[in-house]
Amino acid sequence: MNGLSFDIAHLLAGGLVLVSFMLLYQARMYALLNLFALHAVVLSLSVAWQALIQGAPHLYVTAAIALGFKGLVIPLALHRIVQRLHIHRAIEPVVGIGLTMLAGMGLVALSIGVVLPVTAEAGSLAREDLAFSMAVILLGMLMMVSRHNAVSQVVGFMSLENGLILAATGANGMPLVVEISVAFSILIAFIVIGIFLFRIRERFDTVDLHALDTFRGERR
Amino acid sequence: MSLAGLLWLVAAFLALGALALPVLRLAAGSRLVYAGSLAVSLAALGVAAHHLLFPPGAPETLALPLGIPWLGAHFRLDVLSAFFLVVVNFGAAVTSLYSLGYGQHEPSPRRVLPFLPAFLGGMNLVLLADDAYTFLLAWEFMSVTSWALVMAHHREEGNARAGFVYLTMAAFGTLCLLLAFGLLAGAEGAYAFEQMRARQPGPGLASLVLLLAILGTGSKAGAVPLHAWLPLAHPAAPSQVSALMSGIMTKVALYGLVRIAFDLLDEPQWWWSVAVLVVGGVTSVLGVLYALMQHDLKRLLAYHTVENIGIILIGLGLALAFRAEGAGAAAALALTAALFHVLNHSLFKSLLFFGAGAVLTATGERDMERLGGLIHRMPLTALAFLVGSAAIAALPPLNGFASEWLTFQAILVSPQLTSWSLRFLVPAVGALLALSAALAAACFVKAFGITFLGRPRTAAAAGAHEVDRFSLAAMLGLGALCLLVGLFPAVVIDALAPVTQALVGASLPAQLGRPWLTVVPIAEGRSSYNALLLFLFIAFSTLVTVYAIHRWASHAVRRAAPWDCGWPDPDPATQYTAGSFAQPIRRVFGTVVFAAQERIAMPLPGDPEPARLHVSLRDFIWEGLYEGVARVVGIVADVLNRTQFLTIRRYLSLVFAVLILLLLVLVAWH
Amino acid sequence: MNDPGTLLVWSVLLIPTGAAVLLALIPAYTVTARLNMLASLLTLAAAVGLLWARPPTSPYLIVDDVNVVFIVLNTLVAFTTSVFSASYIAHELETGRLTPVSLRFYHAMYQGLMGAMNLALVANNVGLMWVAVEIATLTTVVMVGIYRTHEALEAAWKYFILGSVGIALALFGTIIVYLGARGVVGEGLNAMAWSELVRHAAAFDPALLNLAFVFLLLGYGTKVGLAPLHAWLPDAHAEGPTPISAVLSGLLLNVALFALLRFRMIMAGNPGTLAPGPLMVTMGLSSLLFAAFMLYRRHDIKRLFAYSSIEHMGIITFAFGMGGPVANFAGLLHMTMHSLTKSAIFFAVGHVAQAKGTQRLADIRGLTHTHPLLGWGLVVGVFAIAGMPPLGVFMSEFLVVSSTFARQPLIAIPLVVGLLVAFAALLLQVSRVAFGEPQGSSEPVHASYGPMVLHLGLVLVAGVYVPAPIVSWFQHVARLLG
Amino acid sequence: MALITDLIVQGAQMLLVLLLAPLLTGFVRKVKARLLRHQGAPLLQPYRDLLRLSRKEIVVADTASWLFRVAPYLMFSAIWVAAALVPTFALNLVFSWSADLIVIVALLGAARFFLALAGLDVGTSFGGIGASREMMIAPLAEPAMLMIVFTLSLLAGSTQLSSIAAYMSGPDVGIRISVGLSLAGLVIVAIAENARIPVDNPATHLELTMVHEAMVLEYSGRHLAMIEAAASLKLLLYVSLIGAIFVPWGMATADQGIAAYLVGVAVYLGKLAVGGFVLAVFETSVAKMRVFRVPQFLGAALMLGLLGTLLLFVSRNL
Repeated sequence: MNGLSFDIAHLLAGGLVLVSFMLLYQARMYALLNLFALHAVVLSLSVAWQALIQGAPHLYVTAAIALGFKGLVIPLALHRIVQRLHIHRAIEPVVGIGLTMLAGMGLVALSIGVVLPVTAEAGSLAREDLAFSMAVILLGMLMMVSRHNAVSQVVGFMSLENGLILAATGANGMPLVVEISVAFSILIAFIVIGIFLFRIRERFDTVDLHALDTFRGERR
Repeated sequence: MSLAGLLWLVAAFLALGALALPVLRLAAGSRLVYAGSLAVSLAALGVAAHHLLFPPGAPETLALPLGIPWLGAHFRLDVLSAFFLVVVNFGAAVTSLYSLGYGQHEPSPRRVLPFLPAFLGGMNLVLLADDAYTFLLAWEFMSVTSWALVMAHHREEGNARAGFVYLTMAAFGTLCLLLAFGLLAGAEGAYAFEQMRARQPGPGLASLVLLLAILGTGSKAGAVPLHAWLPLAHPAAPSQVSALMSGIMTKVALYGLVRIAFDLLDEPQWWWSVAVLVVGGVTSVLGVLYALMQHDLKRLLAYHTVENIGIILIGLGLALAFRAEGAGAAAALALTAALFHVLNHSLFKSLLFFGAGAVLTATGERDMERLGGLIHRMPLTALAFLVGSAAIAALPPLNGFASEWLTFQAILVSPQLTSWSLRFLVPAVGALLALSAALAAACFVKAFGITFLGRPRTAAAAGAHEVDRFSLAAMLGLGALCLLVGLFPAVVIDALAPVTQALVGASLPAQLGRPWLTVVPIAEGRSSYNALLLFLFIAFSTLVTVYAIHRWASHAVRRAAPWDCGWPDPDPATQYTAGSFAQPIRRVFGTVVFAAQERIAMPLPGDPEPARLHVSLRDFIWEGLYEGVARVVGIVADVLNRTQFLTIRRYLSLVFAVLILLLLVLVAWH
Repeated sequence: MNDPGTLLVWSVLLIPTGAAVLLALIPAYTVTARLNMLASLLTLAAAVGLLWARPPTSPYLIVDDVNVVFIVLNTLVAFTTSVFSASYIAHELETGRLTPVSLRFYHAMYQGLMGAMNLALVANNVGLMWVAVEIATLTTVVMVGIYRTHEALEAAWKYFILGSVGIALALFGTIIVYLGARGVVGEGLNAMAWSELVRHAAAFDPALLNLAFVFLLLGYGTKVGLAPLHAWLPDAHAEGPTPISAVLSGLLLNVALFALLRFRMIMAGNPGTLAPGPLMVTMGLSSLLFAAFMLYRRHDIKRLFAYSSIEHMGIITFAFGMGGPVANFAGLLHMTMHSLTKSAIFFAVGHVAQAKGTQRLADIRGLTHTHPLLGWGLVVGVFAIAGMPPLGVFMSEFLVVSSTFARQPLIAIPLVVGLLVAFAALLLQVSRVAFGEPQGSSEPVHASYGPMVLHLGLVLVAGVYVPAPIVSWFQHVARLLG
Repeated sequence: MALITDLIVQGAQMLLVLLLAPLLTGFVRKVKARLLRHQGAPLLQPYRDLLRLSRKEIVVADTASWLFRVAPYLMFSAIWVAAALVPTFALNLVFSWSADLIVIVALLGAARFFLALAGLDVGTSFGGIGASREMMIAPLAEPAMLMIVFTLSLLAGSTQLSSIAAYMSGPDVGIRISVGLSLAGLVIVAIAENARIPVDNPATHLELTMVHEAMVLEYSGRHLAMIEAAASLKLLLYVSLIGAIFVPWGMATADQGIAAYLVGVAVYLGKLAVGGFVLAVFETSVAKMRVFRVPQFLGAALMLGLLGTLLLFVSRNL
């Protein structure tokens, strides 16, 4: 694999991490959704690049899914939810943004530290990709646990899943990648639908998980 | 051969339990089942007795393709298990006989009959097991079936709690034994007792094993402070079951201790005996003190079981000490005393529980404060109960005294011991033993006197009637046996010789050959006891007295109201009650042991209220140990229970935290 | 398709799938209930056939000593549960908690779930296994919510969110495993075929394997319900229909744990890896102790036994974490015994809840008096699950505790404490429920006792005698687990 | 032939103790009376009492059971046998090896057991108070007694009274502190067991101070006679026990001739006289203590016994 293609792949993966950070940083709902669209686009670019350099045409499908489904459909759907459910614009984080960013830094460091001992023969690109995708995943989870608001939690989950796709495509010749990406798209669809017109709205007038959690398992 | 036969009999017990429900549809169903268990236990008794009296050279062994797959179920019949089999199956037989009559009064036979034979089978199986899995399986099976029997009258107040405490303690004991066996078996899992005998753990581990064994078997036998379940569970069960649990099952538990401490463990440490002796002494005295404070007849008897377990433990502890110091003969003496007492206690404790059951059926009362004067209405029951009381109070020439005398002899040879702490400990234990014996006498004066003597305190007591002939046969038979065993202890001692030979490599000199069947444990000049001669002597002098009196003294008898220092009061409430009888002892010992307090609520002058005496006793073991543990568990449960009520986000944070933690571990590991 | 093994394995997969489609189409619920039973029976027959005729290993499917017992177990419990479910839903329809429409859905989902679980068991490709587990999760999510009550939907939602995260983590672990294997086995299918992975495990990059195992442990551990990843489990059990609770506890947890075991074997094959033992032991102990104490404050009978499932998953994980022939054997035995016993308990509980019209423990008293068979069945089941002899769990707990104490006395202490605490809690609850002055209605409930009796009978037999072939398979697997 | 003589000697001892017991009681009373400057009843008064009682008709409470009427015979014969087993004027009596010191203590315990039951039988409060207090004193006395037995058996290597006596009269005993301690303990136990001042007052009929007397309050006529006789037998027993153990000289052995026996009897009478005198003096010089002071009194005996044992260990190993 020549240097240039490696650098580009590296660049794209790094870009994904960067966007994840921006997601973490973002405090306004609509901007968050737009950023997520950007996240998806960057992912699809990186996947497409992988398809190119690996010469694995089926990955283009994954790229297309990422672009179309997560770059367009989902953000739009979420836009409508936000409008429909009159979610107030600001997103209240659990801890301060700054602290969250700091934690994010720590997570990136952790993911690199974990991957470092992996011997190079696993393929340096794979190794870097692993580090980046793990960073994206951890950041996604961080977002899920550091936001009170259901929509932003969903966004967090989706960015997490983008990290998965990144890792999967980064692994040369991994079978079932397309199937997996499809399966995940379905999963996300379920979640979004669940939030949107399925039970949630029908029963609670807000998707803030506080309402969803009024029932905390067993009644005392 | 006889081993296979015994296993078949165990199978017969289990089958009997399984068939009980359909059989109960018949009119005489319960009689049939009890008759069946009587027959089976008699057969087992015969086989075991034959093996004990005419021991073959080597113990019989047998392996079945059951249990742990790569190990199989091992069974073994040696003299030790044979002796305990005799005890168990004799008790089973007598209980079945008693139940032929008593069982007719059972309100819910469907909750008793399926489990009783299974219980008996389980106890037999424990004694035959020769690998850890089979042993514990049978052990716990015994616990479960007896728990079911305790729960037979589940709608009565407090029985569910009794069952809960009982089975929890049983599980605790089983886990302790499980750990002990785990140590004995080692990592590669040599669970067969044969392998355990071969591979001995180091001294440190062996001591751990012994402590665990004491905990495990002690919790089943009712050694203080693990006794708390016993006075709850034994009274809760139907009386014939109480007799089995108190008289028999506790002995099976002690069998476990003997098996581990004398058979599986090879090199005993001298301080093991210290542990056993201390436990035994404390158990015996505390048990009888608790018993003295009771006024529920069956609970009193249950606490006396605790006391007798203590006495047996003292014997076992002495045997351990002598064995550790290589004094074979003395060890044999102590072990003989302990095992002899095992037999005796099974006899008179069954008898006493039968008596309590008879009283219960005749009056519907277990509370001594509401009984009295039963000797007039139930003379035979009273006679049997009197014999049992005299036996358990260790009065010569009955059997209880014979074994306690042997125990005292074992204590008196303790100067042979070289370890100083033991030399100082053993006399103290002896004093405790004497104390508990004397207190037992006091306690049974109370038990018999308040229940059977005096004037009836309630209409129920006044209207009592003698019980059926099966029950009487069982009780009187046991009473006769108490006397016979007391008169001819030499027979039992000689029967125990092979057992001690097998366990401590020595045995008492043969007794049967001596003139007048005198018992001479060590040497003529040292000590000897001849119950038969003593009995004849007393009988002779009594006859002489009676003759003389009736020859020369006046025969005039006048029946009159009691004298009572001139103020006879017809109200039976003026009699001494169980509580007032125990008052002096309560004052002497109770103030320390139970923080006993008496408060008199004296009404104001002119107030027609009667004055009231309030007595408060505290059970420090229960409050400290059991309630303490319960409190801790409750607190932890409350704290953890909060996790049931978190939000999804918090749950996710938990997952996230664990993930980060593991990744950090990974980084740290590199 | 020419050899019988392949035929059988495909039928194990296709019968449920076909049945699912069929059941979705047929409206009449009596018919569908019977059809459900029939399909499950056929699947069971096919699975039993696999005991004798195994298919050749393909990159996608495999039947070996590891999974053959669990396939049979899975289909067996599936069948008995379908029998139980038939009588259960009849009552539910009477009370109107379920509508015929939702019932169609229910049966279809039931078969779909079974198909997915069988696929997860026979999958040789770890990716395929992952997909199967995901499908199984999604189907159960839907079924947990089927009552459409407030609580049910919330339980389903909780399950769904936590499950999805678990799925994601598991997938990441799988990908890493592939990354590790790719260099050795070569790119493509083989690099995800478990049989290949195990063969070449020694050559993998240990660092990657460690990383993978961390994610897999969390991902599948969430499905297994190890504390503190367990949060979804009690509510999902309590709010869904009881047959689903039985299947969840009896099968799905096992399947997830089974997936974890597959990777455990790969780890065991590689000397350089960080021993997964300590991780699993810690997780196991935490689950055991946590669940043991949680048992005390329960008010809902189904949630009670859900927590006991967590406890037992903890014990099993602990056993595999300890490793060694004895402990591993015990773990496998415990998996089998637990799924049989726990499903039997849920059968009993389902009928009890219907008979008494409530799931509140406080409102159920004196069961052995009002409903003797149900009551005693429940008692026996609880004793079985609490490790009382002569029932099967006793043997596995005996082996685990004794072997652990001989090797690591200090680790055995918390184990024993947990067991004792859990035992006391279960005994306390069951002796309140089954004994004492009866409460609640006492009119007989038309129940199908067959499944419960069958399961408990099997457990009873296993406590005394385990068939030789099962023993040899388990011992082989125990060796593979290292 | 030897057996015949042995039996004769044994029988002689039985008769002897039976005949001497009331005399000892009478002697003690006489001495006490004299110490109090009274004239006092004649020495033979106890015999007269017994005869008079046995001639009277007996009044049995209508609530009494058969136990009430059997108990006196049982306790009397038990105590009589016990007394006959203690060496008085001769050692190695034919029946002495059928029971050692522990058995003798147990026999007395048996007698007490039945008497206490009889006290409860009629169902009056006085019987109850007596029985319960008697049963409080016994548990305190018996451990002390056992400790003493322990010390002696450590010394003599036997619990057989004959052997102990032989050892104590032998050369190798010497002066030991333990012996003194156990003597003191035994005396305390004897006082308690015989219901003497300061533990109990045999002469009183003030209900709250009495233990033994309250227990037998319902008895009359020949039953009472037997109980009285048994009481004096018990006193005799303890005195001769102390004599046999701590002043073991002058006792005949089987092989010696009739003369030795006569000497033995004479010496024995002397011992009894001394014992009775000491007891009388002691009783007149102390006051009766409250019932709940008795535990401390007997606890002292227990302590003495334990101390004797431990000191014995030490002195042996020095």
